[in-house]
Amino acid sequence: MQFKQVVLTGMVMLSTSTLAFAGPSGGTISGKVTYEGTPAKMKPIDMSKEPSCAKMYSTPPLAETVETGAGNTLAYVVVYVSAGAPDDAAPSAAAVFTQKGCRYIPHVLPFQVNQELKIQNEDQTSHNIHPLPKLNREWNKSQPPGSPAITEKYDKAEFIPVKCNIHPWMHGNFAVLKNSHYAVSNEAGAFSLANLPPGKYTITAWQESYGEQSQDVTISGSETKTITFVFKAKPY
Amino acid sequence: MSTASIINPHPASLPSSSADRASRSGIWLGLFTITMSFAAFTSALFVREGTSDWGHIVLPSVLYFNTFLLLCSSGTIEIARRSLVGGRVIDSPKSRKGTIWLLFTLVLALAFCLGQYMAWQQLRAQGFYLATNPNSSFFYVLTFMHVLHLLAGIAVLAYLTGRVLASHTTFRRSLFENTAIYWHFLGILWVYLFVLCRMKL
Amino acid sequence: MGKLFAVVLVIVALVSAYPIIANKYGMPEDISTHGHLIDDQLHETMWEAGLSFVGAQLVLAFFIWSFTNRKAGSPLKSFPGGAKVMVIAAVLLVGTEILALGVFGQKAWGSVYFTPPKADALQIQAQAGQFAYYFRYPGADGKFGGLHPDKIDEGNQNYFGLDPANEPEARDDIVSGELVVPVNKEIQLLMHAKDVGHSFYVRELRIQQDFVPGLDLAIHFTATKIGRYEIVCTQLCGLGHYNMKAYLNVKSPEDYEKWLKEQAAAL
Amino acid sequence: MQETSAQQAHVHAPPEGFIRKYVFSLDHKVIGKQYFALALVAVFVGMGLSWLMRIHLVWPNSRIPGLELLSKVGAPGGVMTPEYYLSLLTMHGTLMVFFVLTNAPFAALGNYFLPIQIGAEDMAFPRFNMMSFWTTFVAFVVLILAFFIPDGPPIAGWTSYAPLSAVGKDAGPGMQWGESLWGLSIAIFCIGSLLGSLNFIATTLDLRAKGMTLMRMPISTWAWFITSCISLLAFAVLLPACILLVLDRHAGTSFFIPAGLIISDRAQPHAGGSPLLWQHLFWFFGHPEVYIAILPAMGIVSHILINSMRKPLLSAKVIIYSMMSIGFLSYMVWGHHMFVSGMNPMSSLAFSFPTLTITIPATVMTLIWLGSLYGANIQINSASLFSLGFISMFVSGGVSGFFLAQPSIDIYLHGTYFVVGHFHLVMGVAALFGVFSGTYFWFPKMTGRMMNDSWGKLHFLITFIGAYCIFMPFHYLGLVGNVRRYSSFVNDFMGPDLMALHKFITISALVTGAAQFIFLFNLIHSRFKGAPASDNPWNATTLEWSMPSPPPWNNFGDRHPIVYHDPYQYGVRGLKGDFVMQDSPEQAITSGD
Repeated sequence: MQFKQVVLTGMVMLSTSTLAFAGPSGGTISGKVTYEGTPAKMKPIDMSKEPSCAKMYSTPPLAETVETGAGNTLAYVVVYVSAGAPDDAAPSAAAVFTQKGCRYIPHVLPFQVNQELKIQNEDQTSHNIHPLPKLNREWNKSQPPGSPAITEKYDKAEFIPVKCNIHPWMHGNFAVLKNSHYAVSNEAGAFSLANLPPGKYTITAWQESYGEQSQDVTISGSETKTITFVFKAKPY
Repeated sequence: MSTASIINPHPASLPSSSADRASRSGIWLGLFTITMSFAAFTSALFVREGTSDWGHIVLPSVLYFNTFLLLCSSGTIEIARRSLVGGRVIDSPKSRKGTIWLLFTLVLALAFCLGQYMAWQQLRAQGFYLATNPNSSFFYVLTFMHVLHLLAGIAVLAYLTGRVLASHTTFRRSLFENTAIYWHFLGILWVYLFVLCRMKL
Repeated sequence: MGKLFAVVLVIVALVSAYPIIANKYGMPEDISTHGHLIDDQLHETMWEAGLSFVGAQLVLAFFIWSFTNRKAGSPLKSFPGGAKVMVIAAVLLVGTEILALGVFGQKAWGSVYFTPPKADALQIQAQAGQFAYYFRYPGADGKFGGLHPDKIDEGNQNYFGLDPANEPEARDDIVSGELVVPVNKEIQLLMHAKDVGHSFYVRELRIQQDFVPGLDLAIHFTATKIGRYEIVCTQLCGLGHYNMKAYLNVKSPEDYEKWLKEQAAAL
Repeated sequence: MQETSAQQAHVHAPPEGFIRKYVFSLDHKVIGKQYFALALVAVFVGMGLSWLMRIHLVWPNSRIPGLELLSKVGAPGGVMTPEYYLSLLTMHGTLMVFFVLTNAPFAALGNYFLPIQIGAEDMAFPRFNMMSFWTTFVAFVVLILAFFIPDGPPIAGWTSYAPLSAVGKDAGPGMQWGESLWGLSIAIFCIGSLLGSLNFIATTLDLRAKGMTLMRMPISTWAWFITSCISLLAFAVLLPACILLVLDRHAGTSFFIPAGLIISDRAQPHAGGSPLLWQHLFWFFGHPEVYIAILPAMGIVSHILINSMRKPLLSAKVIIYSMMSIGFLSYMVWGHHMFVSGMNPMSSLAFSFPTLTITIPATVMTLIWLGSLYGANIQINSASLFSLGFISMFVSGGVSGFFLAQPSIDIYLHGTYFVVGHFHLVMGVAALFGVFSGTYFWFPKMTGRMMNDSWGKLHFLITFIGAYCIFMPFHYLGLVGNVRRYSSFVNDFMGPDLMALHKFITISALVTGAAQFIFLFNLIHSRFKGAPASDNPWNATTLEWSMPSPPPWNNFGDRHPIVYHDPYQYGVRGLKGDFVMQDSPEQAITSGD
């Protein structure tokens, strides 16, 4: 499905960007996110209310709150260094959040505190972006087709659910993070945090409906450590 | 001369009677308006009573005492009115008596406000705040609106007392009478509200 | 100028009436069992209102034409009969009109609100929320799961706040963004508002009913024609109000059963 | 307190200094003008908003140059967002209903001419009068503030239905502070109107000149009097409603908000409230409000028609009684706004009957006006044209009300453009025609100069035709089922023919709106450059014409007018011509009155 590709390219871009920003090459933490148990079945989204979007799909797309891959892998899991790394300055490149076919691309968008966030609407209908932060300032803006991209910033780190008031099924997530060491697991559940200077890190994995898990990892030299996160899946 | 007429100074351009009549209709219209708005609150209460979360609150006991105070003030202002408006000259014994009763009324009024404040405190002490349940909401709203109107009355009373105490000034009889009417009305209104709260809340 | 105004008035009256008479902007075809009563009522009223509109405008125009800036000395006349005639005319004409319309209207109104739904009416729950409708079918067990607002999770397609984990009867509830109904079968729509006031309006069905938060209402109707019709919101409900709509999909009984099976399978 | 102010009024000397003369003036004439000016500002703002809305409707998502300056968030890049459309809609409705249709025909013209027409020197309580204007002014400022707060104006419509209006920011942009400003503004407005109405009634009852019996009062005065009785009741109910609304919004109470609402994925911390309660309270005010707007227009129009017909109405009494019965009935019909609101269907029928019954007095009045025209000698000028136009508009708007009064038809038409067309014609345009008529008629008295009649006629023609071009098609759209309050039409049934109709409406609106600048220019130009007016340019009979134009600060000077006749002694042989002034002792030689 085209969106999968877009998402994946998005991931790649992100990981490369993290590479690009790295100074001296350091260690790498890579691994896999999986689940055990039976996850909730993702139902097809009924977009009949918005024909301009519905007609973009041959078969109705599925909800993305629990995105699984072959071999019980979990996608859209944000893996990041929650402790052990200093806060980084925000990169100059903007994180881009796109509304296309009445869905959010990517479904989970990680970016840094005070990094520019660029939201664009590629649909023929008005969207309404309503992030629901707890720590940051809340805003709620509509974006008619043809109006310029919305740019915003967040100055506190948190995971922010994003919704479109006009299209109830549209839900996404912002992951506002303190440092540049983060990744989002892909279809295969794979992630990789590169260029970690030697030290002791707490690595945290966050999934929107399963919550957070953490592991401590110590990196010495330029070694590559492999870790796995296993989430408990609930059928309902 | 330290004598001052309390009766109407007969303004030049208009027959004073019509001005007095106007102010009299004015006060009655005002009372009608206030009645209507409290009727609106009441009907809101009746509608709200029908809904699921309608609870119950125990009215603070001080309210009974407050009611007594307000009714007394109605009496005192009546005495004051009779002796003052009747009298021709400020420093006649009759009007001096009236002045004292007027001061009495003021004291009672302030006491009532204080009492209402205590009532709110008692209710808060029980853990009933404005938003706790519809009953407490209505209690605070109704009593507060009533006190608000009472304060307006107190302002006029204070003004009148000032006028009377500082002798050789004149004020119009009808102002005094209208204030008395307004005051009695507030008393009746309070009794109504009290009974309403007693029955419904 | 007076005469010019009179002419303008005539033109305005006739031009205004034309699209109605020519039925240029007609109501959509009625697909309900009760709708014809409403339509008759509306046409009846249209005749009476239309006639009084055109009549009054023309009379006004005629009087303005003939009684403006008359030459000096032309005598003032007074309308024969004076005010009495007017009052009597008004009371009689309008009074009877009111009674007539009142009686007929009651019939049409009653056909919607005073006739209870049949025992075998098909129950469907409709939930209106900002800014979409969702419809719920009880599923195989014929029982609706309970509503738990705290369980609502739109990103995860749980629009009603069902609790399948703890309530088995919720597990087979079919939730759809389209109101799919079998043709010629009475439907009882159980109306529930998730957040603010909304409304359920299907022009072809001649049905309009508000969703009232905290007050679950029920309406019933029978669709008599297979097809897909728009359901729109007519109660201002927020920024997406203009885009709050869904479809009423009237299917043949067979297709309806087929659709139900597909939905059940997708669960 | 009113007493002292009354006292002030009667002994007040000619006001000294700018502030006392023009700003905090106690003079009912100045206050009337202030109301008029406020309404004028409000009406042009409101009209501008309607232009923006119409343009956005027919050219959706097009860039409207300059709109971004009004609100960056509301119109990114000049493209109007759905919520900003609703903001404009709300502000348009609120401005027009409260600050134009309540202020202009009632507060403005009433303030100026009611005391004069009954031969009083001033209002009964000039201080209250001044307060009521400045209260209204504050209400206006508070409302307009909503444009300038980051949150933007509210989006709940002028009816502010709960719970949308009561839950706060989760309900959408503008609902955090904008809606609170709305509630505050309306509450303040209520206080102003209550003071004003109280003043009107007391003045009419007690300050009438010698010989001015109630039945000798001009119809306009009667209209203002009845209107003030209505609004004294209506606003006394709206005020508590607004207080409860504000409490729900900021004090966490639950008068209008039920339990278990999830808005923007957030559970609302309220329980048990009743949304219908707000609708009942609001419409108990809301429907009489319609008559607060239209009744003064009826009175003004009758007053002016009689003068331009040069003969009395078939019966002034019948008109007055009709207005009374309308005022009375207006309190039994509010439920006809709630036929499909989930109210008990039985009560819908109960509300429908008195609603239909209102047609009777309305028809009576129309027939009286029409019948009186027969055999008259109508003097055509801007004033009389607008009065005649009023009749036409009143009929057109009235007949469409006949549909909406019936619950069964309302099932289909409720919430469509049919309703929009109906109330704009009967409440908006008709009432404004009354105001225009009154302005052209009384301007000479207010300023001592005539307004330009040719411009007035041009203004009338464009406005009359334009109003029909705008509001008639609304009815057709409604019959197709075109829903109102949509910021753009995404519905399948909006075919090219309907959009063409919408385009036509928009263009008509732009043209008609532009024509109003003719009026504005005429108003300002004539104020300074207009031809000087005599004391009685229209050969009219009522008291306002027996005083200099413009009147002195104390109206009748030291003279106390004495009234000898019914107000409308036209078509008689008097000393000055075919009329006899109300305060002239001469006996009219008349062929029956």
